[in-house]
Amino acid sequence: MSSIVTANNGKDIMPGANAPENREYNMFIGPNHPGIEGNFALKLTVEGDTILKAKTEAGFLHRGFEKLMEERLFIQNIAIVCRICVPDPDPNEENYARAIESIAGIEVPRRAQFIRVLVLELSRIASHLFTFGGHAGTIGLYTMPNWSISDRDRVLDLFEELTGGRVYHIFNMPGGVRRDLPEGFKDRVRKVMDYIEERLAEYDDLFFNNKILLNRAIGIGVLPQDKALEWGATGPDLRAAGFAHDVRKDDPYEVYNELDFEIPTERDSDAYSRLMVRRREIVQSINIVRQVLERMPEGSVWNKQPNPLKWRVPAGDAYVRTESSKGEYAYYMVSDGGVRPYRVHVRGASVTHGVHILEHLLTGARIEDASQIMFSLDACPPEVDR
Amino acid sequence: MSELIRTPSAGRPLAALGAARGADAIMAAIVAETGSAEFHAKGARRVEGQVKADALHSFAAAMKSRVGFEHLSAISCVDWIAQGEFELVYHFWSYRDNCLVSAHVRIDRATASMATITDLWMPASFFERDIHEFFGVVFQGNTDLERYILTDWKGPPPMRKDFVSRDFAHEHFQYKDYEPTWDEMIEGGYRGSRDKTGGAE
Amino acid sequence: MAEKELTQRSAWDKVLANLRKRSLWMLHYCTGCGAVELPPTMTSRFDMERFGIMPMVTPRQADILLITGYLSVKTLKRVILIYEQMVAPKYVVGFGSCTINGGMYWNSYTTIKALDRYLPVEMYLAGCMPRPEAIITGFNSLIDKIAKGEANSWKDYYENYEFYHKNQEHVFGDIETHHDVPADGKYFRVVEAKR
Amino acid sequence: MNSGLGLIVWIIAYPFVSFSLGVLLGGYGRKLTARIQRRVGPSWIQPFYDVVKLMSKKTNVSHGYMHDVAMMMLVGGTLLTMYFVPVPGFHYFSQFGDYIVIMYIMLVPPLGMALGVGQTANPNGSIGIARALQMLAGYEVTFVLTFIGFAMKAGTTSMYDLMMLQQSGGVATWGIVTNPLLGIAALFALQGMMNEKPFEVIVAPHEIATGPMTEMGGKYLGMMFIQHLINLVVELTIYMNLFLGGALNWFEYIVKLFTLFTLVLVVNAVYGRFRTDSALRFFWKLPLPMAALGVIFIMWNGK
Repeated sequence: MSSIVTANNGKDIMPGANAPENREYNMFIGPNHPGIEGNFALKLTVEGDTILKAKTEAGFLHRGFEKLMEERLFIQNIAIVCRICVPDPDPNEENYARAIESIAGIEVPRRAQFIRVLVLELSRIASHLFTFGGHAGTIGLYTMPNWSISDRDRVLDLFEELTGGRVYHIFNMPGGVRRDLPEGFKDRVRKVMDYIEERLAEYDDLFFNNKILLNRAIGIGVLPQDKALEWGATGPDLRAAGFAHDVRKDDPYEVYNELDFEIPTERDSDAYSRLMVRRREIVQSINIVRQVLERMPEGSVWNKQPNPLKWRVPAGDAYVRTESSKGEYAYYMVSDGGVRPYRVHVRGASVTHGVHILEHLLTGARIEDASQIMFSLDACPPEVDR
Repeated sequence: MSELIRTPSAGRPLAALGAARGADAIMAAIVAETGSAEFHAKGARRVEGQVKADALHSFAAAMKSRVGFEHLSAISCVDWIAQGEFELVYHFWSYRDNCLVSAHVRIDRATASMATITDLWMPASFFERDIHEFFGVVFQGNTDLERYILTDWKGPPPMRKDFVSRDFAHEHFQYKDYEPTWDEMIEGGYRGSRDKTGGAE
Repeated sequence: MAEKELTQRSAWDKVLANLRKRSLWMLHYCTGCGAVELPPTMTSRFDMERFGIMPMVTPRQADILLITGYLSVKTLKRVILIYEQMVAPKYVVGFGSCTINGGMYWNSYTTIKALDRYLPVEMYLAGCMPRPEAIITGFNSLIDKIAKGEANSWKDYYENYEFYHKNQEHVFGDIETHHDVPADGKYFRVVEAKR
Repeated sequence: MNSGLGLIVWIIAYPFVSFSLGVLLGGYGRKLTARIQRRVGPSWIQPFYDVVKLMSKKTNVSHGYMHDVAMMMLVGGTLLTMYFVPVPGFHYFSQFGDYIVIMYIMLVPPLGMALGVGQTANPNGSIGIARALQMLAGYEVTFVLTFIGFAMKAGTTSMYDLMMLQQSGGVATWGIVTNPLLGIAALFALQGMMNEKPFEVIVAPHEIATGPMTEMGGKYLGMMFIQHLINLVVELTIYMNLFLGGALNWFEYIVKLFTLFTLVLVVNAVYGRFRTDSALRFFWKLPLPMAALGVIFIMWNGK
């Protein structure tokens, strides 16, 4: 860029107009940003259309869950843990229940384990469908959210029948699950799975093969594999970089090691790869759900636990990990033998890619791509804020 | 059904990392590389042990480069107020062994100072900032410890055990005219005003 | 006062209210987890646009400020700024139990417990979280209120600004907003009307 | 009808007629988009409710003199354009100004918008305006080129004469049939002119919060809505008069108007938005060479 110069003696009419500090300006995206899964702000330093520096700002959704859990009984916390990640609540319940089971040595009936896997996978499908809608929204394709989010409602209807709640299920209890499957539920699940499988083909036509998406998402927000490992990416974002790590395979919990499924990976690690990993995961999840329905044994679904108001968990600690739809989701729980947890640390799946990786990927990107990069990482701000 | 534009590609084969080791082999490797002998297996895929506070940085560096634990899963902090200590727990995950090593570090609660490991793992900077914000532990060498979540916070670090959330809420927020009392009836009860040793400042 | 105002409505006001109720734009500012039930409400299955309700992105364009759930102190500050930027008549809808009495965060150190102490609330939707059907029913009752000319809570903010401002200062210590609220009240002839 | 009392009635009634048409078009657009998205959609005259609502708001926010004047430039410029575009039964002003005049006047609303939004000092608005002016370089060049080609062939720049020429021989003399290259290139340009997807990056609610409209509320936004609705009619009519043979009666006019708008909307519903640079690249790669080729073709044949 040449500086602004007059004919008069070659003097600047606007001295310093082209100094870096005057060419840059600050731009804020958020916190009222349409389409993110929660409030989250980006402070961008921009020159022209290019982002020079990005800083995330979180905390708009902070409720102090870790503190609240310390002030409540073990049984009460079951109702609040699911609120930590809104679009994909079940890994929280799973983690919380499994942490207690691991400390106290509680057995879980096999049927309950299968039902947990069923719920987790349905939740993953619902969460990914939600993400597709959001990602399509960032490129302005508003037909896709209308389709995928109302298809997600079919999964939510299943949840409502099984657990009584559409979004929050409060279903996993230490020692099993709260209710057995209702009459004829398996058939209805199969029907919904068939429906979603059919719809995926329509999504391909509308969205995944859409010329505009290919134009905008390929080559955007590239996170090379070595950087992904160094910066601590997990879950689909790591698999999109071609690194096949999945907690369900590598640190198996419940009955995942008995089930037959693949870990989809991609090579290019751009926004499109991350989207496609999620699209393929839906196919795998449908496959897992079908296997679970087929192999589910009969039996009880809950090993009865003592009086919940006086329920003590022996002293000890446990670190449990779950593969959520966003990545590695972990709880570190410490009990001192009382009626309340002594400490629960929630390691949200988005704490790495929602904060530092996002900041790195946004640097040098264009404003138009900022929200798409953010969405392709599928960061969930409530997990960061807790 | 239309074909997808891009076909799936094979990921990095896990075999390239080398054969997975069992818990015993890992503990042997830790002893050989770091000299910390106080590690024991705790269930499948879990190893835990104690590390001295001043040895943590070199321990972590050895874990990352030589023992092969390349993923820092989390850093947790526990406030043991009765003993006057903070316990920092570093969770390392190995993609090669599929095993988690938890290193427990005890530091003094009054000084609350610890060496940073952000130079080894970038994700540590989020966890350290978080612990600084919620426990008040200062990580020496971490340049980015400014407020992140509690930007306008004026009280003491909220996750310390002597901070009682309910008392703070009563002081700062306006409630409706009614309030639940069930929690005074159960065992342990409401730990707030009755046992107000530290309380909200 | 409300009754007197109702009887004084002219025919023009009534026609206007009946047209206005057909178009309500909601600020797409999602403060809490209730926001997750909004996409289903907006999209094909429940289709909010049937009633002329649309999400809008900036406060200047919006009529409804939907507080979808708990409000942390950090968010409350933004919400107050947003509310004052909105163009009257404007309606605050408290969504979910957390806005009514703190809900399950009743002892949390960062969330406020009663929204109507800080902003004039037109209507509450109870539940944790309200289902899309409940949201649509709630909006329909708001539409009825507007048609009847009863949705006047926004005037309350100008009339009782001292009360709201005092409570806001209690949380933040000191709060500075970009709008001179008493002057706006005079401009709208809300403050005189009370006298 | 183009003299005396009839003329005065037309001049007074025309803004209302095109506003009503705009409301119907806008409502139809939202309903059609909703149907594609498998929704019920809003009322057929939803834009009317929106405008009434916006105009009845108590607006106390003004960002200054230019902010207010900009609204007049917006609506005034669009109304002026409207008078010069012939519709069935009214082409009085066409004799005073041809398409070149229309082209000039059509630049007034974007200019007014740029000045007004500039005064709101909102970076989102400024970015939106910057994008709008960049996009202008994409579609405006293409559209003008197609017009030049068309006018060269017909030997006139008057929109009314061009329309009558096309009306002379039925469908076979329509611009899009005689000059398909120009017609199709102009169709792309029309999509950009109307800010419909894939050329909708100007308002992009996801990153710049509806760009130019960010700081507009109440009556300001109401004015923008009125301008938008009238502009819908004006832009579609211009394309219609140039390439679809215009219309001599209102039935034909409305059928063509809605058909053309349907085409625009269907494309709008199934595509996302291009980035500014991709949009320009697209315009300069496909429609612009297409238009240039069409012009060369006409020059070749004409002489």
